Amino acid sequence: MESIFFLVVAAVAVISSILVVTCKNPINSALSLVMTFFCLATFYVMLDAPFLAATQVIVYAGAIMVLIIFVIMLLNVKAESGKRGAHAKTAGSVIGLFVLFQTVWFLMRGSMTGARGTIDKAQIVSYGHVELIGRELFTTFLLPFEITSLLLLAAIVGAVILAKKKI
Amino acid sequence: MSQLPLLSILTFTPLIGAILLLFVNKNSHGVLRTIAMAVTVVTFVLSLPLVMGYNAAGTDIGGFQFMEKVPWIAAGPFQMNYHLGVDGISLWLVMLTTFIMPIAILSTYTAVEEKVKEYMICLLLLEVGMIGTFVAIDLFLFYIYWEVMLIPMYFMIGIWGGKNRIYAAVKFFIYTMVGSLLMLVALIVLYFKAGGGDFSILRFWDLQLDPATQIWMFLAFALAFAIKVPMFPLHTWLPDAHTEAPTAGSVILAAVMLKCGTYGYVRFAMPLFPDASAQFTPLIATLSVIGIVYASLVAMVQQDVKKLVAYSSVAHLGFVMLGVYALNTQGVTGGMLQMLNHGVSTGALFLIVGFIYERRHTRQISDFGGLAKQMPIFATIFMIVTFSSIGLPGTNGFVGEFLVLMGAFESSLRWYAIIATTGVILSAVYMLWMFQRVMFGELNNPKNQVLKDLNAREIAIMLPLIFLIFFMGVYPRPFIDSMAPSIERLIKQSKGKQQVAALAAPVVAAPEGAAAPALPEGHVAVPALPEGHVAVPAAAPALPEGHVAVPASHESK
Amino acid sequence: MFEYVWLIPLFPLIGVVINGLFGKKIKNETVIGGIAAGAVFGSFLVACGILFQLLSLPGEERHFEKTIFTWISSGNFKADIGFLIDPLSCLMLMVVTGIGFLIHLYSIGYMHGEEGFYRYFTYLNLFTFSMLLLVSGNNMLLMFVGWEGVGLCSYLLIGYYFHKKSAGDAGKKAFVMNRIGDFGFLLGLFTLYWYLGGTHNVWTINFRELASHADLIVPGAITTTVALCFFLGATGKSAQIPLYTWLPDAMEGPTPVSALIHAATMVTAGVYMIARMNFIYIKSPTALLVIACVGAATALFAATIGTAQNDIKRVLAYSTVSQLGYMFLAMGVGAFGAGVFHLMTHAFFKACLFLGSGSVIHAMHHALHHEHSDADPQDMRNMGALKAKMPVTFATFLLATIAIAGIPGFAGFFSKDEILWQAFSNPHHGSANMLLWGAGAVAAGLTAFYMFRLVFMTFFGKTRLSDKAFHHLHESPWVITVPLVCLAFLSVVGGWIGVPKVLGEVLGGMPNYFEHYLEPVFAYSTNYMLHGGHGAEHAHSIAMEWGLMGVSVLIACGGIALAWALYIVAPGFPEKFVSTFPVLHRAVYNKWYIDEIYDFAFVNPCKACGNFLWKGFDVVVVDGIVNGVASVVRGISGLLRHLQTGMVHNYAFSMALGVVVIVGVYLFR
Amino acid sequence: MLAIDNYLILSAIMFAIGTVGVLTKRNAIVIFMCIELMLNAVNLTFIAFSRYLGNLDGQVFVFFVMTVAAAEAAVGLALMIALYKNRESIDVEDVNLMKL
Repeated sequence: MESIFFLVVAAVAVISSILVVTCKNPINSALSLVMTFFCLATFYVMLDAPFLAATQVIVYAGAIMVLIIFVIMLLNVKAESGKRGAHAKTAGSVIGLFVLFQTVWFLMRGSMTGARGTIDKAQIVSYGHVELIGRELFTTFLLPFEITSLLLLAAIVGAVILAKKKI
Repeated sequence: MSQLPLLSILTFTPLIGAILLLFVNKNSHGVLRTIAMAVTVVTFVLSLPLVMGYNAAGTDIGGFQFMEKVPWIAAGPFQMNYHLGVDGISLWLVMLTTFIMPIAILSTYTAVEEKVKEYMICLLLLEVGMIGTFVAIDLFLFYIYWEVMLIPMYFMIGIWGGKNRIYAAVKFFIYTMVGSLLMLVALIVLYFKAGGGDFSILRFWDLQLDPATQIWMFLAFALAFAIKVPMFPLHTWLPDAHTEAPTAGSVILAAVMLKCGTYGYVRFAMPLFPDASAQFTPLIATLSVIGIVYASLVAMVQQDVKKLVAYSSVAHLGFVMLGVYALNTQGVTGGMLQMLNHGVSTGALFLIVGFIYERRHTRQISDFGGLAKQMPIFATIFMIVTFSSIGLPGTNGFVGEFLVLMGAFESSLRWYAIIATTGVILSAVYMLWMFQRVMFGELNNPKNQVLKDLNAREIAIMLPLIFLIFFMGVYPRPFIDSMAPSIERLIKQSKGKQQVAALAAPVVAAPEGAAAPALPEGHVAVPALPEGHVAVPAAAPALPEGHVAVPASHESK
Repeated sequence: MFEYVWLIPLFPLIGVVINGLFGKKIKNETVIGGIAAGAVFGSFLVACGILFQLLSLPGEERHFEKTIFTWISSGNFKADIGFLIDPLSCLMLMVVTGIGFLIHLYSIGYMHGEEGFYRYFTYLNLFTFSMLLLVSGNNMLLMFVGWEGVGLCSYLLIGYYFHKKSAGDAGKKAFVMNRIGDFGFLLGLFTLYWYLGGTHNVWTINFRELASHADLIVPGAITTTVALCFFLGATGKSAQIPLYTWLPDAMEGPTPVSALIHAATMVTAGVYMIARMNFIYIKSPTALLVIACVGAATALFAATIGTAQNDIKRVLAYSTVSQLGYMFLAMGVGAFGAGVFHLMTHAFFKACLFLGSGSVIHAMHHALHHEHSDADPQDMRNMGALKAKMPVTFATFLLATIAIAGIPGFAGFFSKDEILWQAFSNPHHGSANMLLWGAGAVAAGLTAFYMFRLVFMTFFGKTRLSDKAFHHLHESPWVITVPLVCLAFLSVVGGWIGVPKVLGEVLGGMPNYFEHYLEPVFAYSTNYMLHGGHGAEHAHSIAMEWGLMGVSVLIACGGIALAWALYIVAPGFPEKFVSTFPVLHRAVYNKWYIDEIYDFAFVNPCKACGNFLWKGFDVVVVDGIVNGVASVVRGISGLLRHLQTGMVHNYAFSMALGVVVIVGVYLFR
Repeated sequence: MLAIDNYLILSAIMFAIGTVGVLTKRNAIVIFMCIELMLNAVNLTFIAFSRYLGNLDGQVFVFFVMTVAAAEAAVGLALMIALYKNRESIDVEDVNLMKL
């Protein structure tokens, strides 16, 4: 049951990803991307990360994509008049395939290592995902977390400066 | 150590000023200039306690005073300390820097109208680099400041320069960079030879290096400094850099930055590698003398005033190098004085060229003539500075030049001194010829007939320099006396170690201790030295071989 | 009084400061001139006081040193700012301040109305200051300071009319020639210092200390080198062959300057220096011979040129060169006292002559100005018959001319005759003595000839001016004539303090005061010569001395007679002579083409060399190598540059490709 | 629970698709979206690993990636607006000031 569901959602995710790349109109690309994000949120739920799934929907689909669509509308970007040269397209695809091939090859060969933790489904259910993530963020990762705020601040300043009338 | 970290304050005051300037609107030129001026004046005032507090008779470690030492970088085996100090040699160079800076900044008030903010920041950063270079005891720190100095100057030439500025700036940068990279390599080698620890020059001075290593490392250091000085075949960046640089840039370049090269010889190349230095003495003396005569001859036929002054710099620094390499009290003292003199006189000359350039926007000698009639004050000042550059007695130029020649004559470099003395004639020829063509003659160019004489600001710029020209010429004692102990130490280091190595290879145990008590009677000991050369009338040609022999018999460790 | 010796140079220095800084504001010529002249007069008074005190002391105690402060001290080298008083320096102080004061006074009248009046007096005071430093400094370096200082002032004053190119050129030439001399001076100083210090551990440049160690200076190559190096300095300053060419050109300066600097004081600095260092020269016969030869040659050579010049000041300039040659001849034959004596008498009559010529030029200038004529007021061919219009000038000029010609009784006679006698009888040069005497005697004849030629062309005959201009000629004001009279008086009587022994005996045992006065200074040399000098003194009879005196007087009279014959009796003859020997005349008139030869041999090669080094070596070789390296790098990077297309997506491609390749290598290695 | 390989391969496919997009598209906004796609593919990997290792570090990392993406979106889009203002286009081929 779960695997069938996975396969369906995965198929939707892949198809919508392909659409992002193939659509001529950027609006269509954007909408496809939203679709992809939703699919990914679904996977996150399946992986017992409901908080991240929610964040995914809110931040990505809700904020970033809206911003992108807003810009597309604002700039009134037309559909691409033409693709890049044919060989560029081919070369890009070939490189993409190589990347895929290599990654898969890598996965085939590899085995999973890494610091194993104690978090399992039961714990997530008992404590709640939000609390677990929150505890991590505000204890172990407190400093990076605070630094992210600086990053965002810098981004805000940068965006404001860049978008000013006169550069 | 409990006292105020005066040197750090001195080094970073201009930096604070530069940061302050960042927050000033770039269009309010007046405020920018005032702040920059105030900062440099404050720096100068802060540097005065150095002179007052410097105790020439002090017996501090290595002769350095106002020492500051703070651990800075400790990366594995590498330990860099933030280690500052001044001795009699660097003291006056620091003073020269802090003295020249307000003058340079005052000279830009009307000369620079574009990008004033950036210009002032460049100037202040330059001051940080220059002061740092002179006060650093830690070689790593020295290297950093050495490079820091380079960048603002590069921008000053490249942005505010003349027509051909990019070429000049790149030439300046590449020339200097080539040298300093070699120095960096040698520095690292030196560090490993010393077997870890910190980069303090005090420690490196005591090293006993084997002759082969010394030669290579001396060459690397000497090349870096020779480019900066600049010595004869490596001088071609200087005329270009000077002609293209804005006035303040030229002034600082001539007055202070060139001194970094000679300072490098005195502080590093000679005491660190005495054997190699002795071995290369004939070469360096030859290059210096060629530089003097060559630059004088070339200066004679220049059509551009600024280029002429630039070539005269090459000649003057030839004197400095000759004096320093004479390696006796008079020679080194003369060399050091000549460094200061050159800073004052040539700085003043560049300012003067700047004045007429601002008025006429040309530097061709042929465009002028008869200015003395139109600009009497200017003529007087120009004349005083010209004669100071020629080295007329009573002005500063004479004392240095005289001591250099006397020192060289008394040392093994006698024949070089004789040739160098012709520089006395040649300098009169080119300077006076230029002066005559610019200031004398008919005032027949209509553009020159409306020139205005110097205004109050310009006179204010020149007055301190004129004062120094006479003061150092009539009463150079304060300078000489405060330098003397450091110079004796330098001579002892550069000569003593080599003698110890040659004469008493087994008794390496206490070279410092053995030599130190002899110092008070140094005056008695010194006369013994020329005698050795007196015995050989044709001393100069014979000498190189004599010195070659020294490293061969030397056993390290 | 000795304690106040520092006041002597100080007064003129104060004058420099006041006039230099505020002269432009003062504007009032009387005040400016008054300050300047007053300063020198103050120095003169102090010098007089010192002289009297000096004379009141017994001979061997006539010296005093006053050190103000240590100027340079480095290692074993030490130079003070200090003053030395001894008969020699005191004499020089008197000459410099005395004549200097008269010339300052004269200048007030002469320079009246000139633009830059204050500038002139600033320079003149500065000159006096430097000259006083030169003659009173107690060590070689201080002497060198004055030495260069007077060179500087000479440069400034020659170039006073700086808008004239010729004036600027002349000033530069003077300074550079002097610098060549200074080169010698410095080398001499170094060698001496190193020689005494290195071999005997006597590290000093103080004159008295050197003199007290004079025994350490032994005859030999190094002593000769020292002596010749210093002499090179003297040839530059005192305009001797080969460096004399600047002096005639120096006449571009105002006439009082020519009188003070280029006749009376500065140019004699070389003589003073050799006299001061006589204990070195006496040790080197070679150097003495060189000096004597150069002196005699200069005396003769310059005299020949003097005969053909038409510019009144140029004639006097060559005459100065020639007379300086005499002084060096004296030095070269070891007659230091005689040389200094001639220095003094020459200062009197030559200053008088120059000032007189200045008076003439002044008058001519005004006369020609009235007529708006462009004629040269200095050209003797425009003058003639001035004696009626300018009686005082004429009388003083004539007296000075008689003095320089060597007519017995006048100042020049005593000093010149002493030199000629010493040249003949000195024990140094053996058979060369005859030659030296001969050159001196011929030069004396020539001197008499050209000086009287000058007088006859200027003051006698018919005027060559237009009537209107001639009408406007008038005698100069008192500030000009008073110094003339003073100097003429000195030219007449100045010689009597140094009457030669043979003459003195005839005149009832009149002693040679001058020689006696200078005795302490040259005592060492005199003793050295007496005891183990170069061979015993030849015995010369008194009759010989009388005979030679008579010959030289006859030669002088012959010169005067020739001038009279050629320029008064048969005024057409010189032209005829010129047209008969055009080549000779042209050569003499053009100063034997020495300037052109120097240009060809030294100046132009130097310039060409400089040009070659700059454009050939600097630009082509050094920069060629540097730029060559740069072009190679640029060439290579130009090739590599094609990889950088500047298109963003190409970079993205490269990046992705790079990742694929790196990962591929990692995976499939 | 599904084998982790499923997620990983899915993520690899999406990543490759994103790469192709970045390399072949001309519209800067679309390229930008493709980059977002690649980031998300990586995020999926992170979460999958995190889950299977029983360690929350990966999820925290995803959190940071999202922050970076947000910041990037803000600045990137501002850049595009600036670019558009200057060039009237957001085609990357028109950004050729550095072209040879």
